[in-house]
Amino acid sequence: MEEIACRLLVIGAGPGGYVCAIRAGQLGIDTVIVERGRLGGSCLNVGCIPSKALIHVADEFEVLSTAAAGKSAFGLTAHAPKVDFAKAVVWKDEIVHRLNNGVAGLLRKARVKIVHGEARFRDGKTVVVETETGSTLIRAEAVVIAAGSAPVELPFLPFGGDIISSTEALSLAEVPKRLAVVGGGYIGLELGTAFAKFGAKVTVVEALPRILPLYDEELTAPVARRLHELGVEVLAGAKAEGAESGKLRITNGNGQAKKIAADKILVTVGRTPAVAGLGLEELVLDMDGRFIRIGERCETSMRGVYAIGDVTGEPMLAHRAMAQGEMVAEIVAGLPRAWDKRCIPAICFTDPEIVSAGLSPDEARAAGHEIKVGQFPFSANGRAMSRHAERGFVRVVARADHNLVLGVQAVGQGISELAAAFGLAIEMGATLEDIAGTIHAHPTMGEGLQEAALKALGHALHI
Amino acid sequence: MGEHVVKLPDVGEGVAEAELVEWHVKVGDIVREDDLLASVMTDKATVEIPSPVEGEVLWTGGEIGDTLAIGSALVRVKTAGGEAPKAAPPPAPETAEVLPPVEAPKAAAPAAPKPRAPIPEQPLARPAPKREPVAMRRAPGEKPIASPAVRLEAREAGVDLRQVTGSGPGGRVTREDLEAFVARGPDAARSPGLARRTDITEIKIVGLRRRIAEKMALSKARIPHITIVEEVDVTALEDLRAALNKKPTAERPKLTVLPFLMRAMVRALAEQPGLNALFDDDAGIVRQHAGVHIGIATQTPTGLVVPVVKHAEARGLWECAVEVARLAERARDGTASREELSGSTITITSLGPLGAIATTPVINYPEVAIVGVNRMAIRPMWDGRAFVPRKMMNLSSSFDHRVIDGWDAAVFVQRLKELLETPAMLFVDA
Amino acid sequence: MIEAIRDAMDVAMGRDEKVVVFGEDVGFFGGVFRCTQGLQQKYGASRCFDTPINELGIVGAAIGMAAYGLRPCVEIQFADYMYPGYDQIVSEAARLRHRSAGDFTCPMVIRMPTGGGIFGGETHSQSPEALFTHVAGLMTVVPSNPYDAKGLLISAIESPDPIIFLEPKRLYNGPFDGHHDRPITPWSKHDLGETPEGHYTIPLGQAAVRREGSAVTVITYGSMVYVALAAAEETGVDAEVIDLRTLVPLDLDTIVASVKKTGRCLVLHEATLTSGFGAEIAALVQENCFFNLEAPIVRVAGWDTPYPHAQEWAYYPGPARVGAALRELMETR
Amino acid sequence: MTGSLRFHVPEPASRPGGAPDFSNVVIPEAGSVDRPAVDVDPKDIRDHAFSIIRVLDRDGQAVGPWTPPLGAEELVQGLRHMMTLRAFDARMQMAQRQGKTSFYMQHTGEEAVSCAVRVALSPGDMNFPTYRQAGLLIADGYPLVDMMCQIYSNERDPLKGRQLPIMYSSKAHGFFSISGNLTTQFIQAVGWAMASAINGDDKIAVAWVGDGATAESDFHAALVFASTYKAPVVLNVVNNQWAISTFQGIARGGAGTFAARGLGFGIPALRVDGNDYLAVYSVAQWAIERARRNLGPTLVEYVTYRAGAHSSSDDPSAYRPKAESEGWPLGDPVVRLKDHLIAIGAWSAERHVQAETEITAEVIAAQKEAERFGTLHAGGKPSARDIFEDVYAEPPPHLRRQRQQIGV
Repeated sequence: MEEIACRLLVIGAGPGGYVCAIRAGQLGIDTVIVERGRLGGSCLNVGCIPSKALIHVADEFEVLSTAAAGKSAFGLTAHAPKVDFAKAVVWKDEIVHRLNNGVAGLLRKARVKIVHGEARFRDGKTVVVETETGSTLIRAEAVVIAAGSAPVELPFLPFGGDIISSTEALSLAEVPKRLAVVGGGYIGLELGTAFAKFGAKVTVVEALPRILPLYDEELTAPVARRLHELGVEVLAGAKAEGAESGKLRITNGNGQAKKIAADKILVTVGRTPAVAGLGLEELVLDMDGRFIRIGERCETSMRGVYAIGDVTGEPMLAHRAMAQGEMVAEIVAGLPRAWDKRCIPAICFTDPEIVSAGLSPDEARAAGHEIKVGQFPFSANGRAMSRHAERGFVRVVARADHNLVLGVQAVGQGISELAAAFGLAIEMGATLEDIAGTIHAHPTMGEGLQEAALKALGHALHI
Repeated sequence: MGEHVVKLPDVGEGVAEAELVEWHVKVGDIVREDDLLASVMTDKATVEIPSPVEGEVLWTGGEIGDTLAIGSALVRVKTAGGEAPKAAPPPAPETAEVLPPVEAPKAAAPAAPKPRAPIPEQPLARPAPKREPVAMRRAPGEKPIASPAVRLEAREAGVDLRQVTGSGPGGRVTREDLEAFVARGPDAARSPGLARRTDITEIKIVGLRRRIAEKMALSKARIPHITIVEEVDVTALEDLRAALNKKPTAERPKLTVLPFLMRAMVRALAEQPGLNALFDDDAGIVRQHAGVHIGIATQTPTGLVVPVVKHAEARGLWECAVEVARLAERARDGTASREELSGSTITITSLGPLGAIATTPVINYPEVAIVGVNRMAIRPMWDGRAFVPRKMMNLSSSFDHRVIDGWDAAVFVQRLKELLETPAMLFVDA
Repeated sequence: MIEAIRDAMDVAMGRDEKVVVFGEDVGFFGGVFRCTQGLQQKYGASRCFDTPINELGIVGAAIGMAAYGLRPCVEIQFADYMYPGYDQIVSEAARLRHRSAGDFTCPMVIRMPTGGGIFGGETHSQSPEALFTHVAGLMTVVPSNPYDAKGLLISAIESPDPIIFLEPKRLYNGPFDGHHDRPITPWSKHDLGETPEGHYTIPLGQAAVRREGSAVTVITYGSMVYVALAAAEETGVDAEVIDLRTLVPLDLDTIVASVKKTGRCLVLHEATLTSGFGAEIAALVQENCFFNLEAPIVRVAGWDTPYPHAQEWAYYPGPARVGAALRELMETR
Repeated sequence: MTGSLRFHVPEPASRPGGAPDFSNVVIPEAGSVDRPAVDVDPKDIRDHAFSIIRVLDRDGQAVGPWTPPLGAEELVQGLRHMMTLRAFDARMQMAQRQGKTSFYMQHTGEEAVSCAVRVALSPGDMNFPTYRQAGLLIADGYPLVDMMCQIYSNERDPLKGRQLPIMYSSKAHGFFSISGNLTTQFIQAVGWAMASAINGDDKIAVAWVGDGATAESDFHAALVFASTYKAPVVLNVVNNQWAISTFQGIARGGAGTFAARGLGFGIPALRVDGNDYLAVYSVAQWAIERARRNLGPTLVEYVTYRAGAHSSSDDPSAYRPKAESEGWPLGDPVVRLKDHLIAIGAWSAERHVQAETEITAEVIAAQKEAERFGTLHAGGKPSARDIFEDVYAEPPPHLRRQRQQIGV
């Protein structure tokens, strides 16, 4: 068996893993990274990037269909638009491929050794990797578990054939005529909305009383309305039971058994750590249920073993994994670091988009803060009007005593890019006066943030 | 081609060195695996060393009769095999622990050059001066407000941001706040002038201070205190005291008011034993003590301590004085034994010249009464015809109203007043 | 250290003909570690002789001899083999004076090579001192260098009480600081290496400060003295290293004075952690220096497992593990 | 002191520098000791404890009532077992000298005892060996590679690097785990036999101890229990004359022979020429049958000689004449069996040399294979996690915390 010795071993080359490895390389640490699939993990290959690409194609197609249907508000007409979905998938795959090579290049530049294969722990500092050319033993002084997560499979709706996960949905040969989506979370609705725009008849089955339960009702109402406009049928409080020959069996809100005809059934009920086969049972890791328990330095209960990203639990976001990865690399290099982030922004790429950073009003009150809230509707924003995107608002939550901004949320078309401003404000410890006192370029949707802050201070200018 | 260094193996348990007694090869010889290289002698045995590899002898380490240490090189052999001896696996896990290097963070500075002048770092190994207040455990949920850059520099400087008060809006710690904090160190004096003082120094309530806190809380929680403040004309007492203090001797040292008060209490308690008692409120029993053990509340460098004069009833004036002085001394320098600091049945507390006009003393649980002595002052008193200057001293005494009615308390205070105002009565055995 | 131990017995046997030495292979052969080399040749087979392989017999016979009036100084070949003799040590030797109100006493010394570091596996590496310190009536001595070994052994032989004399075998030939990958340095190159000729004693119950320091007190004995010194050196922590030399009676004053000065305390021994002698030291420090402690007392010891063979260096508390503990202690505020 | 008493310390016949002297070893003629029925009353064979049962005579012929029913082919197989053990010892001693392991113990001159007894036993019988009966494994086909991996404490060491080299353990091959402490296994063997009887089984136990170690109290306890409960156990004392530097007289005391120890307990006691493969097999078979027929224990003393050093850390020239091993009157087990086979025309000097080269090649091949998985100080190692397992059936919390602390 071939043997490699190194200072740092990173298991998994998803966003958390490859960022950690690159940073470690930059700090001169002898690093090895192991990946069984393609570099970039779920996010880059079957998650964030490919889904956003197809969502973009869906938006483009929707503009054409609206025009073709003579419903354009500004006189656009189009003739029988069609979508060659296979070509869209090829375009998407090309982007993914370029990013795979990009990550590979970054790792090489940082002098990180890449090993392709399935890793399994032998003890806290030794891993055996099954590669095509046989098994390799890797001994390390420190190990980072960055194995990421995989879609949750429902026992009565096993993946395969017409029952698909988000992975298969992004590489379908064609747009399914009828699509049933089990799970009204952000993944289910993002894809559901896109396929609806591609012309599929979409039905969403959500067990909880409403869609996108993580966000408060005020934020999700515009999304629900848009789904309705797109002809997406949402069955809340309904439970999927099973599927036979193209029919999804459910029990709806008032307990009746129903059957939904569907060419494809997309199951998006959550994600779970992808640690099967990693041999965690060989170690003595303290767990939090399915997730690996970590401290404020992403250290696990075993000295010299760290865990980052989705394996450590919610929120399962690529940018959280990347921040953890960077921090762990610096800790392994001996720098004094610990997790002290004040906020992790989250984006839901439905139509309209939702951005949330920090505490919502309810969360702030639950945390015992006296708060003041300022809300500014895009219908009063010039730029929104000029983009025919007036639905939605920006909402700022601040402490009542000294106006420290606790949270910023917004819903609106194309406002995901505001996440940067929201995050920066909270992380810098901005107060309402800081935001209000910052000149926001005109005309932009961003002005909504300034106006919301002014509103909270009691002297908004444009409403 | 590779070169294999044959080391002198550990031939016997814990043997440190061995004497070279015979060479079986010389430089240039070709040896096959297991051919004998040399013989060495330890104080236990003569041992032949076979070659673990095949190849040409390049170098032999030492002459016959040399003493070689175990583990040192014995022979270098040019091996025919291609690869050089495999890189030694990383040292056994024991030494493989990830050891964050000790030297100050500057040494492993992140690749990106730091634009700002580096903040002077405190080397990790220097222990904070021992008496520096213990750093506050992070208040639950309350993260310090500071920008990521300031937070990073605080970490690099080994500063706990919660100790730095932010001058920015909402208590945000600015770069200047951090640099000022680092520059002047946590507890150096602020520059002169009336700068706003916002440092919060936290002192852990431990040891003696904690015990005092607990006792006070217990007493206040369980005992409904009734406090009676009474004026006592001590002019006569003072005159008597002055007379007695003319020629102090070892057995008869200078007297303070305290011994007189103790004698007065003994007399008064004889008539009201209920006040010289301990109330076990859990068991619902009042234990009246015949012996009068008077606790003397004494201020010491580490806090309030109550040494006890045992059996005051059996001690004369001077004996009381001597005992009080001895106990006070031991209490102050911390040598009082546990036995000397316990067992009181009633307590006297006095703040001497700081005694104020009146106080509300807290009963020394589980006792039921405490006599507080206030400041002596000359006050104009009406003697029936005119105001005359009299030396007055108030007594503020608290009683446990659960077992002592106001009436009994008042009777006791009046008796003390009476005895102190005519001190002669103290020496009349009624 | 072997010559120092042999020298001690030689001096003792020379001064007092009641002193006798026996045990397995200690006569003609001079002991498997050569500690009794030449004694039989010099003092005859009646005063230095081999015994059948029976530890119970060795200790039991020694008690009989001591009761008669001799001063036996016997050897158990490895501390790991003392268990068959443990009943004689605890029920008899330790209690004879007490139960006979001084009518019978058994002044004797039982020498045992102890500790690991030589790939001896589970039956040649144990450190059983805790099994003796717990027994009223026994004294337990653990020398860490030749100079102390000779002085302490002579004191032990001249003592009226039964004494367990544990010799860290890894130190027989030279100081060992846990860096097993470095060549061994013999005692000849160490200042405590050579021992003066003739008779001298080191009083039992007196610790020695091997390194003055102000940041943390490291309380240890035997082989771990050199690991502690190395860890202090490598981490830059200004540690005060105390070599107990005698475990019972314990020099508590030196310990308390040091911990009161430094405010931080690390207890270190090779034996397994749970119920090790370190637990007793930690309890005493807590009782006597509670208000001076800036951080919890830290113990570093062998894992609670049988002593492994191949994983010797993952088990043997080395400078890396001790260094990490020192650093943790310094960072606790 | 003026008293009349003097202290007696026995001395071996000769010391370094003196000539070897085995005059005290009385050797009767081969075949001269009668073979009693297996169910004989121990009282009737008391003098067997002071004699020596021998089959191979001076000319290599098998004579007398103890001649075992072994065919030439079985004897050749026995010879090969002994030669394999001897080659194995030579390679492993050298490996220790090359720093590939910390420690080794050879069987030079005693190979017949363990090899012959093994073939007399049946599968399922349980041996409780000391550290000098590896023949029990080799003669039972235990893989040499596994033995070597244990000696090297490497990655494939069945005992995960925990035990000293040569302290094997193999329940499947009836080889109880060897302990570093002497004679502890002797009473344990009796316990195992008692259990077999309690369970109404047909398997027996075989206890092993060296001459010196019979002084341990465990030996006495074993004889008491075996005698009292008539346990189905064979109690073997391998008298190889030396316990490190102490000659067997120190442990034997005044009893004349170790076999005589059995008489006091009413246990039939036989004494056999340990270097005579046939005699050893025959006596073992007798004792095994007696145990298997519920007739109770037998004490057997194998008179042999430790030709080599006690271990790799010992040099006998410090306590006995260098030439003493050549002077041992009962010769070398391998040579005597070879001569016998040649005498009966079943073997030849050439085939012996051929067998030696084959066997040496086989052992070296096994050594190369074992070394692929590392040696003590180089290559594959067992993981440090193995320290923490098998301390208890399930690791208790404090051990879990300590393994977390070391991080492996």
